[in-house]
Amino acid sequence: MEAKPETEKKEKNWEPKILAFLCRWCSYAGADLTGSSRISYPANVRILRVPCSGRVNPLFILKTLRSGMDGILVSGCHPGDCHYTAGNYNARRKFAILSRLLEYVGIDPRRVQFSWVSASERDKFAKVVSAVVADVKALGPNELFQLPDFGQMTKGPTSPDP
Amino acid sequence: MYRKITREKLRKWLIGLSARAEILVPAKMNGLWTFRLFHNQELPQNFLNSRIPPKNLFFEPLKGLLGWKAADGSFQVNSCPAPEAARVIFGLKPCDARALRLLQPVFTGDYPDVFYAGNLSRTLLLGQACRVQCQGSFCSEVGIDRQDSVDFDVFFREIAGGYIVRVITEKGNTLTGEKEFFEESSAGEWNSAKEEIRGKNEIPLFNLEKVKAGARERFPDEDFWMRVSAKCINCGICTYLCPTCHCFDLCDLQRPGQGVRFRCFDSCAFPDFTKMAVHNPREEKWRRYRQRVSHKFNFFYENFQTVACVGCGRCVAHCPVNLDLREVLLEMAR
Amino acid sequence: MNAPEDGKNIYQPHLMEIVKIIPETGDTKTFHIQFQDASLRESFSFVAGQFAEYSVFGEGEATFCISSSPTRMSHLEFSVKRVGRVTNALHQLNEGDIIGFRGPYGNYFPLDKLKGKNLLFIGGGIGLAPLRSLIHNVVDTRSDYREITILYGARSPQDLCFKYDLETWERNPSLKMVTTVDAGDNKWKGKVGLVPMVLEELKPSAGETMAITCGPPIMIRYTLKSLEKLGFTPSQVWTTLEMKMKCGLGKCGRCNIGPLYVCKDGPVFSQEEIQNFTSDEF
Amino acid sequence: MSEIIPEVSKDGLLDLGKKLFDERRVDYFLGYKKGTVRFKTIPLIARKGEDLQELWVEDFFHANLSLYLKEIKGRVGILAKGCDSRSLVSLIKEGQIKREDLYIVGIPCAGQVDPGKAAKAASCEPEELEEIIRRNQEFVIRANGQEKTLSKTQVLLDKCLFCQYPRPLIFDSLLTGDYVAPVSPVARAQDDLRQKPVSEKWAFWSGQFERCIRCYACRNVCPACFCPRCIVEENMPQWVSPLPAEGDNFVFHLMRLLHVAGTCVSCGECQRVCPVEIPLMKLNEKMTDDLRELFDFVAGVDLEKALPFRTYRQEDPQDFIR
Repeated sequence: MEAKPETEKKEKNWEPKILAFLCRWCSYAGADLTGSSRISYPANVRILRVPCSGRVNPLFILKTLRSGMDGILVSGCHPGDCHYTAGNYNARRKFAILSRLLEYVGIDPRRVQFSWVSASERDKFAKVVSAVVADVKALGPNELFQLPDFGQMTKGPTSPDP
Repeated sequence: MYRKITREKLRKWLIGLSARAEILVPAKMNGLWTFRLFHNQELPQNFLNSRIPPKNLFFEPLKGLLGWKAADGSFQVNSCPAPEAARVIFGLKPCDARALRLLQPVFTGDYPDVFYAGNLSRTLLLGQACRVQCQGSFCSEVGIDRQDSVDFDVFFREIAGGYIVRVITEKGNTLTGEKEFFEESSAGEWNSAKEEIRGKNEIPLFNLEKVKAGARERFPDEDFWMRVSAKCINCGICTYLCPTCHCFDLCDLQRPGQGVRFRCFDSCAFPDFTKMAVHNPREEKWRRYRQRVSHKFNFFYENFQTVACVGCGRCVAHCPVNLDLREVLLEMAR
Repeated sequence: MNAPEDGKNIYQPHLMEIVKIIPETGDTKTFHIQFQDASLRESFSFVAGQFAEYSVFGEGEATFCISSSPTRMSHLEFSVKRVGRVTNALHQLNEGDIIGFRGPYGNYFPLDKLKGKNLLFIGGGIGLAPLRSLIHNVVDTRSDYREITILYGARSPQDLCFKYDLETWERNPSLKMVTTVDAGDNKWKGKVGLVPMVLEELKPSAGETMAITCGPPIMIRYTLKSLEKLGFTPSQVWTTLEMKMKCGLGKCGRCNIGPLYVCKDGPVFSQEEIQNFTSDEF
Repeated sequence: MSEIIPEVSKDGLLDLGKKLFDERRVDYFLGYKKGTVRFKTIPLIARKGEDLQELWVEDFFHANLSLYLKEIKGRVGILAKGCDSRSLVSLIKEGQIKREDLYIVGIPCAGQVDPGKAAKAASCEPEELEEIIRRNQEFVIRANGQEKTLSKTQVLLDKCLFCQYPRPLIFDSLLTGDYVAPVSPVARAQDDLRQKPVSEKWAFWSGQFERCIRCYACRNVCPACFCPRCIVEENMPQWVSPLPAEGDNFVFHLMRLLHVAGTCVSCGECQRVCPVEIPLMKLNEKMTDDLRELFDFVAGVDLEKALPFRTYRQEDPQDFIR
């Protein structure tokens, strides 16, 4: 999971791609405010608006990793502030298990991060994004599931032999 | 033509060949027997057969067929190259080699598949005789001689200190003609080196002719198929471990600007295998199980005049619920 | 026919450009496509009834018949109802987009057996597509055949496909064209009734007639019964079958009906052959 | 149930089963019959009293029969080991089956044999094992014409070594016998992998996932995997492609695991049936431990307690959230 030094050398100007799942009531509005307040934060995040952090199925996160995104941020309302009363409480349980499992199978927890950002926390949003980007940058690109090399696209019991 | 070679010389011969070709030999990996790259090691003596059939080295479980690239308004499709690099596989068992031959007309008949054909033509098949009957196997019942075979280039039978060798093809003859490794032998010596198989079925389990007839007769018998398939859990173990199962799926993988079309295994045990927009002709479990058995013992025989089962016993030994194909065949033969 | 070339990757599609898209019904479109490679435009040939594998790169391949006629080779046509992953992706495409094409595959309508006979086409819904290829073909070689009757039905007037063809055929004095819908609307002036019922009203004579039918399974089932009532023998009735396919080449192993592979031994079968199938799984 | 037969003998089991059919208390009876392969038994799906003639409860009844409750609807009589009964509890909690549709016959289990482990301990190939005979507190292994005596810990499945529920948690009848754990329960050995750095964990699991052939036996054999249509087969959108590529295998296994969180009772069937021997139970155990630690939840032991993802507490841990 750690970046291979060769790759970093190969692509000096590499910038991580981060997908952010933002709850529309808090974190998305927070991101909006960050922007309209002209607070700058790294441009590495692609924002996906979700109705609630409770909508983020762990499958979304797995699939995003599989598609080659370098990092993921899931952000929702602070506990107690959920527009749907308890969406974030439910989400928190799922994320707790998911993040421990990902760590156990060898996905660095810094790649998949979670935060609570309210609609007014413009500074916190910028800070969280900067921190996630810095973490993922330090980890290097997600090379887990790239397309196999063209021409050697065969998987038999012999192919990868140490 | 018959030759002989000592155990140590065989290893040296393979080491010599490895300069010209990729050599695969039986080796244990994560506790499973499989065919791995040869690292000049001693050849194993207790190898029965690989868990995953060597079919996977010819008809790969994941094979890129073609790829595409879109750039600057142009769109290009490129075929994956047919495999060419020379390869030697040592230690194949007669059942698995027969399976490779069975698949030949499917893949290289009309509309020849360059990938399968290429894998066959680039590979030198070195077989090894069995000494033990594998768990769940019924190879002799489907007409396979565990001590002799012509489905290889060269067939090895273990004798004290080494091997006696039956040379079958011209390619095999050229390669085993090197005097420093092989010495000449005779048919007499070959015949006298025949061994008894340990743990073999003393009485054949069934008569293949009766099974074939039974497969046709039993086909409409829905109750029979429902009964025998009741405990099946619809997993793909029997098909994915089968050396003759060859159903596949085509699947695209897309990344920004480029993509690859892969071939991967598919299984008639899966409900979605034949699912179409409005209906699924094999929705029920018994129909799918019937398809698997009938394909092997009825349809394949009708199309290619041979049954598509080599009796390796993998599906019997590894079925999660012990759905024993031998019992089904036995009942069909009745 | 285009025989496979030696050493070629049989799974590699030719690239074709979508030159025109015609919306047929709410969920069906017809695509006109043309080979990118000019030499293929010249050399490609097929026979009515054959099918091909069409790719949307990144989404996958799907099987459709070629619905245009071999007598009109300026481009190829195929029609798609939106139901699954690939058909949805096809419906998203625009004119000028590139798709993949492998084919032609499978057998075809037995033109030699149809020559000199009366022809009765019975189609339902999108099932007209394969028949259309043959209808255009026999219209273009009209003198080879005797009377030609086309019976076509759909659920409602909105579900009628190929309305432009239906109009041309209606105007063609050498064809007898009957269009029916299961349920009309206030604008519909044509026939109302299920295809098998209308067929029985039409009373086509069975002698010297070949019936060719394609449509939804339920329509086929009752149509076959009606044909039998009208005195058609199984060898006079032809149909084209649909099964799930992936390779189209008799290898991937899912389109079999007993020992027959619909992709290689079909998709066109006579009623006589279907009766002899060892399996009812279609 | 109007009448409860508290204890049945092995011979009485057949009569009990027949009686259940005769009195139309059950439509099916799930038991075991003698296997045709060494160290295996066949699940027996009886549809009438006569089918029960083949009933066989001797040894090697690994299979967790509750898996068939996904498919068999109606009133079912079922044999259950102590551990299997947790699956039944789980499925009742999930609303998949109704307690009143089941007639559960608890069976005593002295631990199930792991042939792979036994072979390793006897330093031979699993294929070479000829016999595994239970003898008092030990096992006698015959392989290649030689006999070896091994201890229970060397032969039994790991899950049996820390068996906590030798006696079924719910049942209608119990087969006579001892409902005690095969060995005095030991704490499960700590999984070394958990202490390793994250890169080593990836090295380990990528090697495991790479091997997966995507036969889906782990999913199909799992009593807790009961979705009528699995997300793996969904292709609009396609969450997991059918390619046995490392990335898709990774998504498949983690997704499968998360789907059974709270229902998985660590019966170990997924790992037992895996044809390429992926140690799937490592994952399940990790998740089970996390659920216990974070949410104080143990699957399949309590009919009342809410499932972990259907409830929450305000004070649930959130130290991982920024």
